[in-house]
Amino acid sequence: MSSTATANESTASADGVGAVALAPVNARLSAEEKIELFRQMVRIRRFEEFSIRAYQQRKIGGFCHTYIGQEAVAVGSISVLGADDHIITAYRDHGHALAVGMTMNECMAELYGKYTGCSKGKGGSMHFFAPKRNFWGGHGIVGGQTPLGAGLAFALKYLGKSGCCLCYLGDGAVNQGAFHESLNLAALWKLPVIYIIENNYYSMGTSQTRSSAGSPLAKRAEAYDMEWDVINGNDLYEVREKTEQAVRRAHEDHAPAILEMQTYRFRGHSMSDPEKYRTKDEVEERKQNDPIILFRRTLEEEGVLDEEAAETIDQEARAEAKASADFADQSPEPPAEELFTDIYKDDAQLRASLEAQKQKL
Amino acid sequence: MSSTATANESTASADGVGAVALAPVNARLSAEEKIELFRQMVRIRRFEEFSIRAYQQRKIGGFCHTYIGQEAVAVGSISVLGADDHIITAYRDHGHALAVGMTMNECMAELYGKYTGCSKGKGGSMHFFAPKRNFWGGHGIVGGQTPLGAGLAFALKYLGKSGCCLCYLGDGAVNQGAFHESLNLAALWKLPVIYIIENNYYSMGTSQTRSSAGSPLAKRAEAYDMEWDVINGNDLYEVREKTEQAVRRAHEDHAPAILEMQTYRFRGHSMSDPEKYRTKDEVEERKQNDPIILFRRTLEEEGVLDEEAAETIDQEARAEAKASADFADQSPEPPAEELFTDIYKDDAQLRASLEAQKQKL
Amino acid sequence: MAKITYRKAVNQAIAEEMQRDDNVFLMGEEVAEYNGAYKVTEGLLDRFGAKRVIDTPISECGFAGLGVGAAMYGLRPIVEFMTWSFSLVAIDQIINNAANIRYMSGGLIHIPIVFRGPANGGVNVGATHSHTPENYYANVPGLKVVCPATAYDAKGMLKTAIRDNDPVCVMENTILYNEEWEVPEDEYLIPFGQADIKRKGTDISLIAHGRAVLAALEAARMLKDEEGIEAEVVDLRSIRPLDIDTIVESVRKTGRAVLVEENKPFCGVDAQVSHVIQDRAFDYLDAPVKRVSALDVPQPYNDTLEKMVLPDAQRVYKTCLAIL
Amino acid sequence: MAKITYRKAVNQAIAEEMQRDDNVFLMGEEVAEYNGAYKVTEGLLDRFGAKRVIDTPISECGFAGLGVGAAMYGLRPIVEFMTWSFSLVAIDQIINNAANIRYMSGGLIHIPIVFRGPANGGVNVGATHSHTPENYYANVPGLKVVCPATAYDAKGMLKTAIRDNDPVCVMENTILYNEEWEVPEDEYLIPFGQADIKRKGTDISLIAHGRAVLAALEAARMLKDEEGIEAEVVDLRSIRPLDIDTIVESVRKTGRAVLVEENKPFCGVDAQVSHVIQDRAFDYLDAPVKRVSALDVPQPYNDTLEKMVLPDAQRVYKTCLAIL
Ligand SMILES: Cc1ncc(C[n+]2csc(CCOP(=O)(O)OP(=O)(O)O)c2C)c(N)n1
Ligand SMILES: Cc1ncc(C[n+]2csc(CCOP(=O)(O)OP(=O)(O)O)c2C)c(N)n1
Ligand SMILES: [Mg+2]
Ligand SMILES: [Mg+2]
Repeated sequence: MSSTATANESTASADGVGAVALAPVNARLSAEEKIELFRQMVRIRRFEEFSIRAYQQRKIGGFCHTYIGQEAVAVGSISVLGADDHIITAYRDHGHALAVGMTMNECMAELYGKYTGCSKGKGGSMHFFAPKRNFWGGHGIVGGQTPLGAGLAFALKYLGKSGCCLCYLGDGAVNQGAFHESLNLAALWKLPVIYIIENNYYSMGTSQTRSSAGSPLAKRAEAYDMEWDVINGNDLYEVREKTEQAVRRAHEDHAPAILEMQTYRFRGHSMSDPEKYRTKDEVEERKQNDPIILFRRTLEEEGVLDEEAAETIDQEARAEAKASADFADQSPEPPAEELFTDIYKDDAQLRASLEAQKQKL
Repeated sequence: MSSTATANESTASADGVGAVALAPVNARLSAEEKIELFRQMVRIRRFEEFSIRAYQQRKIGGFCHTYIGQEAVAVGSISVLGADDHIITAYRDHGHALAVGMTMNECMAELYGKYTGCSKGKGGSMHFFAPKRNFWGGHGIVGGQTPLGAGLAFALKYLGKSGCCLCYLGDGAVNQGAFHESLNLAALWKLPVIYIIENNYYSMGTSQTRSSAGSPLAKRAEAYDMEWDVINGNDLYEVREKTEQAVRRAHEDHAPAILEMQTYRFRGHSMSDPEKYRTKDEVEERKQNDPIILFRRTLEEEGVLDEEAAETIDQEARAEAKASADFADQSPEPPAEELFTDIYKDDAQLRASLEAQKQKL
Repeated sequence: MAKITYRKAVNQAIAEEMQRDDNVFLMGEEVAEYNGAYKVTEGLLDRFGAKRVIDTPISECGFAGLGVGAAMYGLRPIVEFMTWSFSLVAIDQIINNAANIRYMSGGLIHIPIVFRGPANGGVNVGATHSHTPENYYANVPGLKVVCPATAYDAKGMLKTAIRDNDPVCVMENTILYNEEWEVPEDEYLIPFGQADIKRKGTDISLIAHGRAVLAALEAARMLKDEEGIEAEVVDLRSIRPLDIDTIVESVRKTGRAVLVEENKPFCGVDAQVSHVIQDRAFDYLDAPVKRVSALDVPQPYNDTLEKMVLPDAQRVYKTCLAIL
Repeated sequence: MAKITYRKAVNQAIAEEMQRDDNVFLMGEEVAEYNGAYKVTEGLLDRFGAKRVIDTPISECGFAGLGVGAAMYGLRPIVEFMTWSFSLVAIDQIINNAANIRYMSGGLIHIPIVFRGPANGGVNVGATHSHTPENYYANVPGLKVVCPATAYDAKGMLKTAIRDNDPVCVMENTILYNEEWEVPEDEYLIPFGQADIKRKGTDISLIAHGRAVLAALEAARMLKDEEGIEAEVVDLRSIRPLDIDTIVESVRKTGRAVLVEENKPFCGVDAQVSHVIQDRAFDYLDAPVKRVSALDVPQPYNDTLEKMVLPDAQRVYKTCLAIL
């Protein structure tokens, strides 16, 4: 068997500053870098809170899935990547988008469906993209991004680059056939793709145990002789350490892997979720492991962060989020002709029919 | 882990009459029953040889996938089933059809596309059905039958029957997403379905190692905490013993399982296969394990069968196959109106449009 | 007659048929404990229990196929797709298994299964979540496809679908779920293949299905109010079988037809309807058959743009005027 | 000019484009060591090596999606489906990922990928293996779909497809693989959206795509020989984009149209073509547009029956006479 860890064998220590903090990938972080990681998590949290508010104000429509509670996964894993590493995820994509460096403005504007959004308002919450930042979406169909992730890894290897692809999916998504086909392809062809299962224990209202036979979920890798690991997804240091190990194997040996990051979503699945499938107590208990609070405590214990600095970061994040909401609010709607653009790259022969439609509007 | 065996841990003994012969399910067989099992394998072999001949004479068209070399799998596994047990398989279905008791005539006539065929000539080689014999096809899309098998098992359990479903698939089919979705559903809901992977080591021209990461293939069950086993699929006694165990668990606990039966296909994938992907030597070597020869030797050693009796069985099977080819040859084509029947069961409103089409012919 | 929502009508149809026949069961993502992603199946778990109201993993291919297998054996599954957009990962099971097995078995097997769920745009969820694949499924001999536009039709047709012995695809609409219509308390069934004339008229035929029927009705009101034109509104209701006679009769009477659908236009349902009309009412047509379909673009997220994509009364109205 | 088979033409197109651009690679079941299930890719593994000619597991959804991912990053994959029937398990990747991502990213990404393989009946393989889903894919904004009928068109259009920067579905035909046509030695490309008039005529327009073009040509010969009627045969070649101008021009000239396709009729490609004709040539039509499609039944295995399902020259001929 090729697993690097077994179920529940978490390396996170109880007191916050454990062995993982000392792993080279964490030990070599400067104080500024640590604070920056903290800031990123806070920025995601505040961004999401403003997106909820805007949704309640009916400025955002459709579906809006927030990342609150899972921040350490995206921030931690993406923080260990290099220039040739790539990211792709599902529809719960705001956190990853901010973690790769997309601005709050372009993200919030996209939620508002505005022309200044990252997809000109044509993609929406579930479909963010930023290829320049190695971020390939934002995918609405559960599991549908998993072969794409393998494809990005394939391309990297084909072109002789040393990068890899992190492909995120939910705990519910592991039961899509596409994922298993991808696992087999990745293992068979040795593609440098790392599947990160963000196990927040629910797919909408269905708990992990009601949707998936067998646990941990990462064990699904074993059939394909693929490496796997189970990680405390609320512990930023642990996320970094384990991701960095997997990324190194991917760079050196093109080795694929599954990393299961155990975390929790504090809010409903999307905005209209009455959350009857779990108790308030359960949520409150899990909030004890709020990744932001945990990391703040760690940094405070390390003497890197004090209350005042943390407060400032928080205020700045709020202000930035608020400003992004204002930006989105004031941004223009996409013009009607945007309906007919970006369907094809080479559309010489199709222009006429698109023009004809435009005339009729 | 819940596996009941691990890779290569085969219980078949080298000298043919091993421990498995003594397993109750085999020990309780009468001489007549043993001879009957032998006869079934021989009948499949001869049927297939006549189907090849008819194909070469261009009396059969399309695809024709023969079961030669794999006879012990279908005959052995189906022979342990009871009245409430069901069978479903892929397109390589002639062996299963004969093993469930379909007549050579209705099978051969179907290959000829004749009206007397089991599907009136409308299904063809890949799409045999005999629901009265608990045989649910014959399915052309690789892996497509695997959720159906789970559905049959679901129905049995829903209706409080104590039966189970044997669902066969090839070694290449394990890489279809449908199969993995089915495994999870079967394990999660405890459905009495037994997936039998007929590992003949090739999917068309692709060897197992070129199409599947990880081995044995049955290990794919493990992620779902499902039972699995690897079996010498050329040893009829072993097939019976291991299938019977799994069937018993399915009957008693609704337990699903994967049984990987390792066997070999002696002929090409279908009729037009140049077989450049394997050497003649490899095929010759594998023919040493011809399930029919092996079982004949076993029965001879047991004193159940002698050369004369075996010869007679063979001659009878040839004669039956020859007669089925004659039957098929002389059978009528389906009449043109068969084009428009069997599309719907309730087709009152659709009759008019079907009639209109018929008029135009 | 009491008014109930489309949502409630679907719920009643399922409950009544489950009550009537123990072999009917419901399966899909979030249909049980969550009461349905759109609350359509509210209360069914409580009433019928977990054996018959079943939450599935996110495995559309797997559970759609499982339903087909169970139906082969005689159960009568209702398989819910949270939306029909997600049926694309299960389409092979619907086409090759549900639709083909009867034919390929020479009639030995039949598959009494219902696939249902909403299929619509208009709710700002973007291109992946806004498919209306009625044309895909109606293309397939072996399937039946219905797109009820009102609570009354939804209830009567879904009940028919559940009792039907062939695979039926029932396409609902998340926007319509909240709309109310009169629905009788007594049991009724609506046979397939019968279009419904939702408004009588003499000057032009508006032929529509699904939510587009509402746009057609609104356009008919505008035509009457502003131009004194009497439009007839034909609601197809059932796509396959298609009620060709009612369509043709209406167009022969009015001489003009505008087809309205939320389906994408290229090879959409109304391409077929248009062909049928010009074929069967050629000598009666005073103008070409016109179509108001969804625009031939992927569904945009922005709601202003998306509103332009879907047919509305204004576009229908203008199209009518162009051929009157 | 030398004659080569359709098979060879496809092979040459792939080889030439792989030679020209290192980012082009080929992937599919049995395409490499086996030289292709239909021997279309013969010799490519030897010539280009295992890095660029890749045998896949039987995981259409997986490798189609993998191709899309690689194309996002700039590679130019040619994904072979052993037949298009098997694309049904991959259709979500083609529609939601290949076709939609460009739009949903506001144009940041493009997907230069080719999906190709045969799509046809007529070879006695039954209902599961005889799908012709050109209407499904042509329904989707974001995709391009071509159905070449000759070796010449196959080569020129496949080369265009490989150089195109959007996803293109190329539908070939296992029966045509063995047919020979003249193909120039010099390089040529055939742009999409240009129908080809395969026979000039004045009395009636036969409009076809794929192998149905041959039935149309044969019917045209019969019409000439037996009735002295000059039929024009328009080969659509490209389904999306559709060359509406050429279609309409031909029908305006002849006043009559018979549409021929192996596609199933309900919402098939020719439903769309029929609609376009009556819309754009309404005043020129002397008779309704008629269609000769595959019969609206699942594909039967028996070859006599299957021959009746597919359009043939006789059926086209009779249909023409009925409106002449
Ligand atoms: C194929 C498909 N089926 C269903 C849906 C509807 N849906 C959207 S999110 C979701 C739950 C996914 O849960 P999980 O994978 O755990 O991700 P999480 O929401 O927890 O991040 C479902 C069922 C979908 N988008 N795609
Ligand atoms: C989804 C799908 N893809 C491809 C095919 C074409 N095909 C038919 S059989 C086959 C090989 C299957 O191999 P395996 O599962 O090992 O079964 P075996 O032929 O050895 O019995 C392939 C690729 C198909 N029928 N369905
Ligand atoms: Mg989850
Ligand atoms: Mg095999």
